[in-house]
Amino acid sequence: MKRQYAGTDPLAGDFYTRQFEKDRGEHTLVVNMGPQHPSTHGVLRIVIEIDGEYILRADPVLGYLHRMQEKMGEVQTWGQYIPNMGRVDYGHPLAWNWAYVGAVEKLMGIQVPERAEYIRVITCELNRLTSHLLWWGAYILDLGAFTPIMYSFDDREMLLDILQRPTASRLTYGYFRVGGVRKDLDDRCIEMIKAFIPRFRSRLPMYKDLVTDNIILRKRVEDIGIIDRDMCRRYGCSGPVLRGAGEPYDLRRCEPYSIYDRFDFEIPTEETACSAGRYLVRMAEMEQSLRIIEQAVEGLAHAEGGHIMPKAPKPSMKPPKGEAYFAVEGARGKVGVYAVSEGKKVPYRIKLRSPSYSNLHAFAEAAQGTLLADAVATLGSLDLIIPEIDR
Amino acid sequence: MMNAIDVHMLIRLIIAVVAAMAWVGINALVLVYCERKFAGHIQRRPGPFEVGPHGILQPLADGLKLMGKQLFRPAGADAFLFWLAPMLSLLPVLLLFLPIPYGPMLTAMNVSLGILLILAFSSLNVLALLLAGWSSNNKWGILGAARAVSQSVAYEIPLLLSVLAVTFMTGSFNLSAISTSQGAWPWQWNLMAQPLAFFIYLVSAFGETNRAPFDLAEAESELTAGFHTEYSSMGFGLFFMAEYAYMVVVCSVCTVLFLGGFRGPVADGWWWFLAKTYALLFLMIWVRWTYPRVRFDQLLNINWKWLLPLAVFNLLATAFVMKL
Amino acid sequence: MGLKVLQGVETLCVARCDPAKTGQHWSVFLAPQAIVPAAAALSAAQYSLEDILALDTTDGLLVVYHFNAWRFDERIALKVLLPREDPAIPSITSVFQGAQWHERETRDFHGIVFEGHPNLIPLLMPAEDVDVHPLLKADKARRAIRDIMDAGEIVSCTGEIAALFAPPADTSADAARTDGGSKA
Amino acid sequence: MSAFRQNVIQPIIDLWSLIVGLKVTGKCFSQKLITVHYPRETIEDEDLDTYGGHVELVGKPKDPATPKCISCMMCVTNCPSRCLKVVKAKAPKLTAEQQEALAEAKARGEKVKKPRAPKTPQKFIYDYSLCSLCATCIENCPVHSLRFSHTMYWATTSREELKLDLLARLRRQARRKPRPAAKES
Repeated sequence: MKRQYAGTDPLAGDFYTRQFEKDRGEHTLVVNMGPQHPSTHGVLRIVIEIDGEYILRADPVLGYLHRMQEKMGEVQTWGQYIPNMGRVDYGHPLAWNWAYVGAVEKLMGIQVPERAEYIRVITCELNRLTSHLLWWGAYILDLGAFTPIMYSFDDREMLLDILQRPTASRLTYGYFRVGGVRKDLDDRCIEMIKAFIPRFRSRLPMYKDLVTDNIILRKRVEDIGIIDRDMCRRYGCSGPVLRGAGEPYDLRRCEPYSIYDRFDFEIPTEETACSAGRYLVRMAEMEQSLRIIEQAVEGLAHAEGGHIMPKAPKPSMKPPKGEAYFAVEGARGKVGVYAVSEGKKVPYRIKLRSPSYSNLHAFAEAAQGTLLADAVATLGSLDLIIPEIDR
Repeated sequence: MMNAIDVHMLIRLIIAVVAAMAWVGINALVLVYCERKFAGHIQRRPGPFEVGPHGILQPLADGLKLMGKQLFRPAGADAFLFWLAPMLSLLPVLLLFLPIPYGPMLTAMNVSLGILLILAFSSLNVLALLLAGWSSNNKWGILGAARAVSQSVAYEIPLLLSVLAVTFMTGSFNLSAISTSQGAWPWQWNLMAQPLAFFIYLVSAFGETNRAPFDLAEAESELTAGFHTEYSSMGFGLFFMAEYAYMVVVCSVCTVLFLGGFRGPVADGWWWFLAKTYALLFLMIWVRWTYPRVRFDQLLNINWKWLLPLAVFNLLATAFVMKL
Repeated sequence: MGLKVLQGVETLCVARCDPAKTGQHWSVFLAPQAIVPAAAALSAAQYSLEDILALDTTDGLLVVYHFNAWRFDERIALKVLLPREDPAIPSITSVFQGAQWHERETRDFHGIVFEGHPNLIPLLMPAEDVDVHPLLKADKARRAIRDIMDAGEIVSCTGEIAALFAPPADTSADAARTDGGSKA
Repeated sequence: MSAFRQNVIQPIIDLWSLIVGLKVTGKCFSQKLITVHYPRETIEDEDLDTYGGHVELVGKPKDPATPKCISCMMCVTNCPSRCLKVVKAKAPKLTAEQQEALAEAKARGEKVKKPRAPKTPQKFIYDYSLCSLCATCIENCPVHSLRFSHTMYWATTSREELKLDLLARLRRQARRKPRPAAKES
């Protein structure tokens, strides 16, 4: 009785496993990494064919967290869709807020007040820091060190306290509005930001000592999961994955939106194209975000206008007919929203272009021929947020 | 029929084994508590705090919870081997505590080949891990078992060689003899004479006990839980206890070999032994909560390319010096 | 001054868009069989694929490919109009491997078949709902292309595509349709 | 030689980074704890005041038990999650005498005022389990009758309890803290 499973049938798997097993070689093992696996962070599932511990083929299976966000856009009014943007990517929701709101503003031809632009920059960059800190802790956790995530959450909590003041939430922000933001930054919030920046600067060397310089970690991430420039182009990777491959492509610079052209910051790149490159790019980006925030807080003091334009459109706004594509630089890469309006209260079509989706797609090729442990190191270095992939 | 000495020995053995069982249990409880507290404070949080004052009863509560859980065996698992494995993992541990000299007079069995006995029986653990991984009918389990076997086999060799270097110096396999051959003060310990062997022993000990950064057999972010993926309740509990027991054994042996055992300033006794053993255990815990995990090929490379040549070199050098 | 990148590719309509308004620089209509050469031309010019989506319109299913360049700010939208019955289009996965998932997703949402795709199985939708295409609109909600987007500043155009954007000539039929739509 | 350096000397030097790591965690071990022991300690009020808990009604300044709400339904129409349910109050039914009086007045040709329905809603039900806390209702309320509460420590054992009668809640709040006017007198 017990041995009846030894052959193929009842436990042979679902549709995707059967699809995958069609091309299976001899003497290999097909394993399912996920959807309940500690290092796929949520419900990503990757079917892997391994020979020993070497990966021959990998095929991510998506859709376990699919909520049909794009359909939801077609049944809600333009304003009602904003809270959805907080749920697409819980890591960096303000980038999605911005991408969507920006697309609608493009459709309507709205110019946002200067103060609102500064507030958007500050909150978005703070949110980028929270996202990178979350990634950092979780990535090191994947690589087997338990402690760093606690340190990163120490800092992240302070950021959340700051962001909580204007946004009233701690994770899934729905803060931006067409024409500005929901609430102004108060003095206490500015104070907290000013106190946070030097504190975080002093914490970064500790991160470096504990993790970045650690020889075990370096050996784990160096030369692992190569995603070079050409692969990035073919798969449409963006963000730290692309910058880790040496291409200084950052939408804040290359397709400047909002007031990013006013700030002095660098775009860190690494030529190595491996997990270590992506890791170092993100660590360097945190410092650059601090620089932007510093300058933006200064600029905010004498910015004109309010936090939202006077007579901002109501949720039941009717943008004129047309199409608009708006992309912003999220923590994971290019966050794009393509909105089509027919001139009604309800969008005609909303397409969400998520960076993790394209970044993960490159994983299958990058993981080929590496060890199972390297797959974890590669996967983590892509900084995946599953709800963003499945939308 | 049975002469008086045999009966005497038997009673002594039984008492010793029972004592060892208690010792294993107590150690597991204390160590789990210490580890969680220590980890908590490293991470700047209090650790267990709710059950009892400062959470001191937490390990007991956890143990009760483990016992209360359902013993579950996955479909297609080989029932006999599946349940044999955890028992096989824990049982030999009891033997390992017998030859360890806790104090000048506090040894369960003063075996003349004590260190060999420990090394021999501790190897049985590999078999348990292999059986557990194999019989679970789980792919992650098999991967974990394969890792566990190659890791244990590899790390046993430098461990053995570094132990041999010490026995070359003392000329005895008897742990009591090794202890007494060292002086009371730190500079009279074997640590000073054999720093390289101590280092090799320590690194191999991490490998042998599957502790981070060498916890590849159960690397939870890669293999979910490795060989014990499918174990629940006390099946898992036994593996858990065995892991902590092996930690205690490895650290005890290290104390005896390199840190003077029960010898210490002012007065010799079990207190010195315990203090040193627990200091080593804390080092293991500290390391676990600091480092990321190494990769599997790196783990083996460290062994075959670094530890083994160093251990052989150390052994030859020791032999050479002793002969002089 | 036309779009240099796509020289040599047969285009149906090339139009310059206002990036401040639409976020796109070029809007190019293509025939289905021209999409692979167009993608190859863009790939040779170091463009990267952003996304692929489809729009359900009364004129047919409009597949939109967004490409953009890294070194300079330019986003090109390639648009292919497919018939609503049995929509099929050659897959560009041979040029851009990253298109695989985008095409699978578009098949899930709109039921467009990408010919030559190595593995056109459901991606986001469950495998048992192969024939459910959630983003296909109800008849009443469907609009003509001219009602949802502007043609932009046309550089070259065939009559066929120009007709899509021209104000409805046959007023009686089209007016009835739009009226019905607005009432709904 | 460089290969020797790279493969033998460098790894030994790199071991130093492990000691540095131990130093960092060791230092943190000796530092003060930073977590809050929740049931015994809570976070400062200042941080709590900005927390957006569930939505609640705002009372009139003079009569805190009655909401400012004018039952305009803006919140209900704009809510993306459809978690609000507002029932408008009905006009009071006239007794037979009043109706007669009204009819008489009408007959006399006077300007007749039919009793209007009160603006205060009759029911204001809010389902917290659906709410996405987007603040759309708060922004679109013309009389600012809605706001976020600061209840962070609220937990229930059933989904039904997440359905709140905000009017009842407002009355409870008003009872709990007497209005400032009453204090003065």
